[in-house]
Amino acid sequence: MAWTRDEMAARAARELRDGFYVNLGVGIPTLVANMIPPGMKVTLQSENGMLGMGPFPYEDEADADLINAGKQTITELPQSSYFSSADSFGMIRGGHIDLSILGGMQVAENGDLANWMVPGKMIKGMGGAMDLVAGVPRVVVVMEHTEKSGASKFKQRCGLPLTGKSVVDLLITELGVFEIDRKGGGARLIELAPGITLDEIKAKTEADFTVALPVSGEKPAGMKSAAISAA
Amino acid sequence: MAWTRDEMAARAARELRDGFYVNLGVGIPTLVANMIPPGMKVTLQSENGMLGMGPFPYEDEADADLINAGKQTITELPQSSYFSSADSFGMIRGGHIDLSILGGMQVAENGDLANWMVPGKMIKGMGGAMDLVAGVPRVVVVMEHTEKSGASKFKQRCGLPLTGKSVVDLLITELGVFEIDRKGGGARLIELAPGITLDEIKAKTEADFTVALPVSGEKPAGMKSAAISAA
Amino acid sequence: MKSKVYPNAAAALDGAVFDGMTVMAGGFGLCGIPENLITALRDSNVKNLTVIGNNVGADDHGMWAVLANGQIRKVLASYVGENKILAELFLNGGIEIEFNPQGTLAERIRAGGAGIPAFYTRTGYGTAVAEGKESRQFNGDWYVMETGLTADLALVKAWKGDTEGNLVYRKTARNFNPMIATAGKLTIAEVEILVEPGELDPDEIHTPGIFVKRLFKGSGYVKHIERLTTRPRASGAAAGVEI
Amino acid sequence: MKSKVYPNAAAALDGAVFDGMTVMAGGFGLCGIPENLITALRDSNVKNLTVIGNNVGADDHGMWAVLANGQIRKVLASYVGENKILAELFLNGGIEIEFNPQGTLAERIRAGGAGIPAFYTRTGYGTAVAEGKESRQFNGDWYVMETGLTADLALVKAWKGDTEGNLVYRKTARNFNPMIATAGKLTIAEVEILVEPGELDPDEIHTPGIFVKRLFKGSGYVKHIERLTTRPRASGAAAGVEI
Repeated sequence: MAWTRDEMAARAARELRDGFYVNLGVGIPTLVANMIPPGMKVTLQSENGMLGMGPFPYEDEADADLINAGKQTITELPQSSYFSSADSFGMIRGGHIDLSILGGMQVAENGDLANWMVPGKMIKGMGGAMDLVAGVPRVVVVMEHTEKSGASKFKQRCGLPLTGKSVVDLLITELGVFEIDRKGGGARLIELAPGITLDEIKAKTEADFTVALPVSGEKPAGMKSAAISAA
Repeated sequence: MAWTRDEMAARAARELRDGFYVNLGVGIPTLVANMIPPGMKVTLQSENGMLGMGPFPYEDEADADLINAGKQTITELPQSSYFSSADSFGMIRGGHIDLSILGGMQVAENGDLANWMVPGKMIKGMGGAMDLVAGVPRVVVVMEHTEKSGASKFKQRCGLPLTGKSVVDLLITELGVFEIDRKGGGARLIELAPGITLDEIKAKTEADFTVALPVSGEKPAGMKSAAISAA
Repeated sequence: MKSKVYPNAAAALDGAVFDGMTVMAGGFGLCGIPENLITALRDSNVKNLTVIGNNVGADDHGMWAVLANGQIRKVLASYVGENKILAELFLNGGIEIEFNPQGTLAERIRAGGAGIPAFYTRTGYGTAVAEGKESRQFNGDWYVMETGLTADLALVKAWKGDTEGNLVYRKTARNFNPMIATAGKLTIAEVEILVEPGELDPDEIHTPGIFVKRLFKGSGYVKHIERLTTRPRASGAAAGVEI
Repeated sequence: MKSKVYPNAAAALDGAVFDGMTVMAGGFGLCGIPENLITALRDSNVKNLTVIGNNVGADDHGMWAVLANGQIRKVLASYVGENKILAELFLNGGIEIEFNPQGTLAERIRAGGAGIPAFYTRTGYGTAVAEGKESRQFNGDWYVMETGLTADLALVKAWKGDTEGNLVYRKTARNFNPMIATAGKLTIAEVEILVEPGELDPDEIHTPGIFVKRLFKGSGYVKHIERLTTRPRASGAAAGVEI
């Protein structure tokens, strides 16, 4: 059975490490904030100029001067600090954020990411996404595996305009998890959602990938899948 | 009679304007701080990270955390602010300081300035001088007219390594004042110290310059001096 | 010295605007925007503006008013969602939009204010953002050259300011304001609380007064919240609801 | 999470130093230098250091101790006066010095910390500083390309810090410390006052804790004044004397 949105977020939360400074994108990645394991210290950055994002405010606490990058009202924590957008993106571009978890429209097997525009549709803008994928050393993308049409969103090559070139390290979909070697190129399937078969994920994936699933008894690695073209 | 150091500083102080933000170099320029006309508001910047430099402290007030760019203990004023060296030189490089008054070793008729090193001698470093002359829109140099040897320090071309190329707007020496067209090139003598003759200043100056002295009855302008080579 | 303090936004803007000018305005979404100055800019009716800021207001709020009044010719921004008029103007060719990655936009403005004509960033390499720009390798990685930005007029909003123009921002309302304050040929600040020199701790001033040529105490702040999200009093969890 | 707080400089430096490494240290002259860390760096006896900072101490003070102990191979600085040993080492070829204009040095360090591999500045154009570097025209003016700087180890001194690594500097002791805090692969801070999270106003934090991996409360601060200048009690004038 494919993972739910919460289960995808929970899988992404497994990428957190104690002491990490993390930036979460809107959508499913935002849910990761609720899934930080007890006892683990994770500090959330909001690229509009804050470190140490707290929970949403009680209704009578909401402060128009305190919002996150999704423009939601939030709260501060004892360790919080505020800074300018230039300093915030200096932090991001300079590689000081440990992990960024973002949504995606398309990911390619070489780590290319498209998540900011669809030609012909009104362009809203890339916001901070291009800086995050360019600057953060480890980028995890959480997205649906396919379009509503059934077309694979994990591609040999992105058809949509790129957000970043060779920037994705890990792709989590409702069907499984792929590791991407953004330097060398090449993806490998390292996990399947419960009940999802290798054949099913292959059928729904355009990207080439090898398989390295942890199975009882043996550890398959380097098994090259056939390229499956979708759409 | 040639101007004293205090008189040179007083002449430099006449370049101040109400509301100016000013950076003063060490030596004679520092004296300008004591010569701000009453009623005129001038804010002094210290490039190590302060705006609104106050007077020297009383002896029991000296604070090791509060020094100027000459490493002297100073005080703060009600309007003072502190910032990092990067922000300080952003302010300087970005053209936000109205006026910089600096010392010099050599000035050339095209506005070149040399004031940071003498080949063969121990180099102390340029500190902030190169940034100041490159970034501040109006640069006034106050220096002795000649070396001890009698050689002119106002040259056709600087012999010493440059601090900046075409950066000086006004040169004040103990003998007079020269305006320099740093874009078009070319200097003109606009003032003589009391009792100094045109012949004397010409004899002591290597640079070519025109003469535009305010004399009673007539206003000479464009009178080209002969180039006089010294040393 | 002539005081930097003006009675209100209209007085502060007087003589500072002209058709075809470039205007920067602080704010992220509707957080930390110079509300009074934007209204005065709309009332000035100057036309053919190039507006630089992270966003261009949202329906019925902020810079949207200037846009709806037909004063804007071109926009430099990182994100322009939540703005129907802009979408319409853009789709029928009535306005030009140059999208900048948010960090690149912030850094371009900082560079403009700090006398840096150009710099390199990895952001946008290999994307549409890099088209027509120099791409170059440093230490084996590819970067894009971006240029500094300045404006004829910079409008910022601070929490507190003193009569010398020293400014302090509050929480995430800081955002683009500090860089924008440095990048205007003329910078005007509006503040919620106007104090005398000496009332701000000099170690805690975010924008030194040198950058601010005019300022005034703003009034009637709306501070519209785009996405009010809260949690119930009973719950201790971070999860909440959007209202 | 493992605490960022260490008992002292030696403990904080443990495992962080190696021969041939590049070390940045904050301070302007002897103002705002990480005194405890510099002493511990000397005691570590690591060799062949490249040291980046505005100065390299002054006779008997600050980074001079590391220099006098023969640990430094190369220096990047803007000014190295008041340092006889450095002058001697330089003149007899025992040390390499790369002079950087002060603003260029500050900006190169900021760039290094902010992921900017190179930028352009007017500073130094047409001078010895520009030799071997790209010079280029923007809008009719000439600029020099300068590159970002990072270090294996960054040592900073703050006034207050909390256990999360958030730092606040005091007066002109801020200087190079904030940029240097961002440019180290490992950044260690020493503070005069160590407090708990929540004791620093989040609007007033100069260096967010993300940049600081280790910190400790320093002790025995000398804070040597290089040029004590004062004015007599009777006088109201700015003129004073150097003692």
